[in-house]
Amino acid sequence: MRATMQPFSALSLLKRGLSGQRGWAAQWRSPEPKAAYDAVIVGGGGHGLGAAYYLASEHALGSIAVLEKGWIGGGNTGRNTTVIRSNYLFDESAALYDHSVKLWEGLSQTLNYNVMFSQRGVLMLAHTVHDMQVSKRHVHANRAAGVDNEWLTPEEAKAFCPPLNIGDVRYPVLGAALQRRGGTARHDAVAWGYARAADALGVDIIENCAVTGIRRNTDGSVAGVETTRGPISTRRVGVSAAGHSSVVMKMAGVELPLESYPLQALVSEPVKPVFPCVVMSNTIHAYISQSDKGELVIGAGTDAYTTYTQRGGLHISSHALEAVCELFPMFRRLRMLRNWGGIVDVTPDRSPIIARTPVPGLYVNCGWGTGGFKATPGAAHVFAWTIARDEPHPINAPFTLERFRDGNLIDEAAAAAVAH
Amino acid sequence: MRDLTQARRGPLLKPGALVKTLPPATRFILRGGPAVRAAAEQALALEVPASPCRAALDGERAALWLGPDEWLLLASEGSAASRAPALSAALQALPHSLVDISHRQIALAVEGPAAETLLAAGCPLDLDARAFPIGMCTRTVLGKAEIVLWRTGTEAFRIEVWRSFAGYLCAFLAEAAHGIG
Amino acid sequence: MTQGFRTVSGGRIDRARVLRFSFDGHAYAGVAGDTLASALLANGVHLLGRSFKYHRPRGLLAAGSEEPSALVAVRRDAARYTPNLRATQVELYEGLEAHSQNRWPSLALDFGAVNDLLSPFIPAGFYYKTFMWPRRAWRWLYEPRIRAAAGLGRAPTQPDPDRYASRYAHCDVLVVGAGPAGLAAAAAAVGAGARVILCDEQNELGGSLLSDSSRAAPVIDGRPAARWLDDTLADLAARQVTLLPRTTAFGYFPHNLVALNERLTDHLAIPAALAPRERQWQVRAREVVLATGAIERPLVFPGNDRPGIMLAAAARTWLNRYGVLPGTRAVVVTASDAAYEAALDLQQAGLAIAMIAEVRDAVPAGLADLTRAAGIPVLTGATVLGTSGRRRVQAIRLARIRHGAVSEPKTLRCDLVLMSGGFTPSVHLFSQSRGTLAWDDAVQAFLPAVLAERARSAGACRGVFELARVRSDGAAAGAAAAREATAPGREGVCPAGALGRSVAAAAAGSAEELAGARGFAGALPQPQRARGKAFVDWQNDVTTRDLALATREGFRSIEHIKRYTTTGMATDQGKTSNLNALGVVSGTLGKAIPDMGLTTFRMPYTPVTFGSFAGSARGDLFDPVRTTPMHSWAVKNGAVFEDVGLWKRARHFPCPGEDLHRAVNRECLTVRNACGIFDASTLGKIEVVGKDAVTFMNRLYTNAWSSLAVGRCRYGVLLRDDGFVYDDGVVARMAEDRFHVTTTTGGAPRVLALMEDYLQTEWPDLGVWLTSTTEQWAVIAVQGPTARPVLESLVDIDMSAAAMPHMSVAVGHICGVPMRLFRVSFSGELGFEVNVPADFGAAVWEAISEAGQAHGITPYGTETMHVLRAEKGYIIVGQDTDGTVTPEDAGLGWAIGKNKPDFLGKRSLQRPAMTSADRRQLVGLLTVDPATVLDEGAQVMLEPAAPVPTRPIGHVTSSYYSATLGRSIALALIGGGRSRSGQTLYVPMPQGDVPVQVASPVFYDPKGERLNA
Amino acid sequence: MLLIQCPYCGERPEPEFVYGGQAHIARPQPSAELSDQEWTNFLYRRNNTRGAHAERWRHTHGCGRFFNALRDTTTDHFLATYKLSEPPPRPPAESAE
Repeated sequence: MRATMQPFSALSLLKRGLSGQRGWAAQWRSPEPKAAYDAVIVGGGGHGLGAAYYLASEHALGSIAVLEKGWIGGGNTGRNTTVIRSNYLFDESAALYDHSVKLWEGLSQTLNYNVMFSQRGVLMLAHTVHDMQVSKRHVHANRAAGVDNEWLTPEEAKAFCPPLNIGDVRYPVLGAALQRRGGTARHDAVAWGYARAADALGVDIIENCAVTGIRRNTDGSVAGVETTRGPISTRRVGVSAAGHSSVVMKMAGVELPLESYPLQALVSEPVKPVFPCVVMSNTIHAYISQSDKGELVIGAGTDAYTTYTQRGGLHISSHALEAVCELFPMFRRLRMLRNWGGIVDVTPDRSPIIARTPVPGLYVNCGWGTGGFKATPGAAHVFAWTIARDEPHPINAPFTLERFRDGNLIDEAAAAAVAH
Repeated sequence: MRDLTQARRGPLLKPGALVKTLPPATRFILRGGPAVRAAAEQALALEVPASPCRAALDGERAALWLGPDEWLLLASEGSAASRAPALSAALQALPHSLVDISHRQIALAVEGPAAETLLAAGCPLDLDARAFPIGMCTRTVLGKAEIVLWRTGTEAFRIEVWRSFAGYLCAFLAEAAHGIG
Repeated sequence: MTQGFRTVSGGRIDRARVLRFSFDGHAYAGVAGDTLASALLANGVHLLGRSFKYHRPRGLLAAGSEEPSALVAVRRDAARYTPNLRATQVELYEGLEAHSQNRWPSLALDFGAVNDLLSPFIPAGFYYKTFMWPRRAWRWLYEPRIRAAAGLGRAPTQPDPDRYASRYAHCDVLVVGAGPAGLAAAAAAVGAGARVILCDEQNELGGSLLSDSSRAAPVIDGRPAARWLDDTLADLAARQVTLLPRTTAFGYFPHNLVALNERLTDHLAIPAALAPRERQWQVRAREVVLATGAIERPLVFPGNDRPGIMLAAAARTWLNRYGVLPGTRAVVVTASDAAYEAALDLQQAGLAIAMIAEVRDAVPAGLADLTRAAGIPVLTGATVLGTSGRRRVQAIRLARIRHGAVSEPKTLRCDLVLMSGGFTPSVHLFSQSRGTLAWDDAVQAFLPAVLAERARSAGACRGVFELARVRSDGAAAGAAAAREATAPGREGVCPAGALGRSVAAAAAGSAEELAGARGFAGALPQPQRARGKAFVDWQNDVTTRDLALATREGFRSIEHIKRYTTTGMATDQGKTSNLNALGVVSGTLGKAIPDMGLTTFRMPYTPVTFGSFAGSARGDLFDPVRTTPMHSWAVKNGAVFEDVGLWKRARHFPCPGEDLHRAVNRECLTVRNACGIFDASTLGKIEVVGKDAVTFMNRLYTNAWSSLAVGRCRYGVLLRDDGFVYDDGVVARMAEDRFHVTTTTGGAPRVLALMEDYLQTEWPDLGVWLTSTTEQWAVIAVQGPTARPVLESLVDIDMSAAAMPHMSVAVGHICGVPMRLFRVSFSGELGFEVNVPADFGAAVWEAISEAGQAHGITPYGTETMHVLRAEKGYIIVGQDTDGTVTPEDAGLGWAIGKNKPDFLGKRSLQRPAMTSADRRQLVGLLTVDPATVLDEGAQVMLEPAAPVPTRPIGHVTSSYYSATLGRSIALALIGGGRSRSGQTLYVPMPQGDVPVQVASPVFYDPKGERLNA
Repeated sequence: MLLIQCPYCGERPEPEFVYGGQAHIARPQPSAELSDQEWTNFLYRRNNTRGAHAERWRHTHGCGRFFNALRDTTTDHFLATYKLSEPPPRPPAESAE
């Protein structure tokens, strides 16, 4: 099956090194769109490419195309802080994200592409009595769900992350929840790795191809898509368009409970290794890790208003840096190298939608808010299942559109954020 | 029974350069429509501004426009300056709200040639006299606190701030004073 | 050490003021006006750093903020260690201590340079292709090694003691860049009566004028340029223009907000003790003039990265501005006219110019005359085949090349190579403003095309290069900006409409001007089998081969190529490399540069200190610390505080030797048996006033309010429209048209905001107004069987049970101070809450404490408050509820006004999932072992020793040891909990499964006899 | 940090405001008569418009008033702001060149 894919290994690098690295072929083709496919994925981010890969590798669906309006991995896949963890509160969420972590753990080997998944540990800080109650609830719930998570005293947290300032701060660190299996990965590699592996299985990855309409049969079911590169017939369309999901789904008349907000991140200039893990503080909004290249990678919050500009306010980045400098006062002299924004699609309960829609043949994977990257393999995997079988995988069965009507919310945000 | 009527204690503050705390005052928030404004004006014998973001000052009393149906009425404490009973009586028949918030907030004065610059460390408004003239007042933000800012002179501002934020505000301005050179 | 390469005169330095400094422990001397870079060059030091990946020796490519290679660390003391600074931007001061980076053991001998030999095997993106087997080795072997090899400088290890200031500023016209265009713009704008701010990243204002030679000094307004500059700056200062040197405009945000970073003390030997190190400006300008100039492009040829190979303009700057000879014998490689000026300047200063290698096929006529007169040989149609020299360039191999065929190769000895590939307009800020760029064929560059903000570009940053035209372009931009900013009727910064305008075309330049600046993008032509690395991105070590590999591997988008090769992603953000990378890729793919697109320019223009964003927000200024009127008393009496939102609340009042639990046990027992005093001031309070107040309350809260009599209180529950519990609190009816509403501490602002939302947007017809009185009232809770005698002696109202039953309110005085007295209880005991105007809080508290001594009073904190309320089964919103709990779930069904037509959340409660019988309901849990205290957040299982994973049926929300009951108690949300009374369930704890029994959530005085005493 | 034209106070910086979500969603009253889907639409369905978006803002740290705005979500430029009592202005034609 992989006959068309050049293997990546130290040996192949060495061999080709002797001939000036000239022997490498394109990692994926650049095909013209065909007139028809068995399934079309809209959105060439990690989620969309992954879904195409799993459709081809596990469901043998025949011909598959991924349509990307720009360049693959150019949306939130390439714009996030790459944190991976599964220590979510509700069983439904923990199952979904842990499914993902398990796939992450073998992803480099599965794809034969080093996605640099680094299980450095994710430390989530508690600064108040209320934080401790919430954190401990997470620890207990995760343990029952089989997700690793442990409670650390402030001193243990400091030992795990030596730069952490636990005492001399506005909100002292009272403890922390640690998920050791959590960590970071190399975001671009995820998109490229899935693209290369999917391409080798015959998936057409079509860049610079924006979907402009969704064609329907008289019975309402999906007949195909209109694109900037011509119409394509298909009976199955999976939409994985992140911040643009509302816009794409509206083409089929499906209104989603989504709002798109700008989310910013930034990196410092590269420095030698100084930060051993991922630290998150939901209370003071600090999210920080260090990349393989040496940059401190810092997540900022979302702006208050919806926008598609991929740009947030200065005060949002400033607030993130205030928090980082408060917890790590030695980093005040480091400098911001780059700041960027993505568009995140947020649902009312801050949990995703991975589901069939009222339009037969139309499926959607959206609403990931700030948490989509970590879920990439797991979400792609169950989304592929849903598209192939026209029914949800047990893991994504709770993540329906209908839950908002029925009140079956999976409200991670409410469960964590209500202070008293 | 003990008499504590003279035992008023404001928050302990350490105002920095250019900042001083002002004495306690009597304060009311008046809410209501144009008729309420007119009636209040008459009862108080004090202009109650109809123009947005404007304050009227008359000796020891002032009325500050805070919103289209909201005014902050100030009077120095202890005197009968607030004329609260007269005001209540005058408004009796009109739909309105009059709430005593004398202790909710405290007042600071920021004065001197560098006053604008000092405030600009944390207030995002244009404080140039052309944009923020004498007599202008508004709720706004200073650092991470909400304030009411009122320009009382060419180089003088009055800040009204909720009492629990006053300590922060003084510390913020003291720190900012290091940076105005 | 002598400054052997210092000229005897000229430049903007003060040779009389010698400054000593060190670099990697070696002592050197420079002079006032030097940068670290110029001072090192004056001492003949060209090796300043090692490259990121291959550890190749690197010197100075540029003289300004675009320098990619010469990154150093500057150490003032242990806590003031700053890595990754550009030597070209580090101003020299007496005693400066600088260190090179990314080398071991030393800059001259760096073992990392072995990577250079391994380079055939570690091309761009090599790490994606290997380090995958064995799987576990990534985390423990490969990754740590990669990380150790990566990174530039070291991070500081100690907290930064320096201050960072911030300032908001407003102006009519902000001019970014104080070169000839910016100066002209500022002068024109202030002349038209505008408020003007002029900033420039350099320590002196003047831009390119600072590097002009005396040989061919331009004359401006009849004066030498230097005189004109001084006069102009004096004039601008006199006209109240805010002049900001050392100030980088690094970010352009929506609605004409430009962020500036001003560096205040890094150039001083001994900064004032309290002076801020940097200041961040947020400038809101009605109009912005971008006069950000242009950056010279290097040429891409094999071996173009050796120390001693630099941009021609940089060499001019070293000589003319700093009085430094950057070498002794130079070869100039150029595709633009500017390098000829540099050659002539250097020759006049005594350098030998071995040759000018002109990439173009012919030398422009005027320049040909000059070079002939100067006796400088010129090779046209030239390319560079390679260079040699280990730590400094020693020779260069030049040739003519036609269709891959090499002719006339010659090797020239030299210790300096100047190169110029033309100038790239600095459109970073324009692009950040979301303005659209367009490729300009005449200038061979991307230039501003369509505006997205009220900005205009002037001078070199929009392709205008010739000095006289630059100045008139600047003046025109400044005048136009001032005119628009101060136009009659212009309101504010962002009047609606009129965006997306195209940029007015600049007056066409002369053919010579354009031809001279156009230059070359991409790699110089090479024979088939070229050897040596031709660098495109100096800092990230990206070569033409890496770019070729990326295209070979199918990366076509320039964004992909950038990410795969990391070109342009170093700390210089590609200032010298981006257009060359585009040129190279364009050549490889056979696609014109404008069709390739451009990668996004992102904030910041140059790296900006984290501290300057954080400003003063640290410690107690990170977030306001809110304290109550009784805070000082609590501090004096040994309270331990907890953070609740912004508030500091007393958690407990330990006696000597007591820990939290002992103190709480004592406090609890005292309240139950005598009396306790508690500071409840942080609870939110809202005065709801108006003729429709009761209607408003009915629509908002679940409860029925019409029946609440004046003088009585009721526990109110507030839902959001989604049906989940949002807040709760006691509501008192003070008058027919006036309610005193209390909220939770954290809920105060959001409840008021929610009320305003519904009032203003849904029910604007209601005659109701809301006023926050949270801070008007100090609230002193006095709880316990002796509460009444404690207070009775102090108040002027009848507190008897008949006059003041449970849940009543009265207005009176305490010690003469006006008071609202509530008879309410959150402890289950007889209780009162004394509300007095805040400034009286402390005195009244002390009076009550004093009066209470005879009745066994004790102060207690939030922890005891929590235990007491849990014993009574009273919930805490946010602890026993979590945003997923309905009133029924929380056992508050009784608080729902069943006959009300509507209230917030009512409709949501009818949704299928909200009425299901197995919803989690609040119950009590009693551990079988009374000494075991469950973890809050612990999960509840139906069976012991449940396998993992098992779905829990609930979780513990509150759990305490109750001294009153002599055992532990817990509240929990359990699926179908109220039908499980008496059932045994299991709670996994670290020590094992703890069996518990489901009980009523009211553990103490279930009939409420004590409450009603 | 946007600049927002408060209909009462004039142009003010974003930190004085609180965003209020999509405008012109009236709470149906009495809510009891609605179907589950209708109620859900009120609670959760949002246009998430790409382009001219009608939205609510409150000048919380100013005059305290809610008002409506029309903002282009592809540029963040405000096309108009208007009081709650005023009808929404028509969004301008597609391009404003």
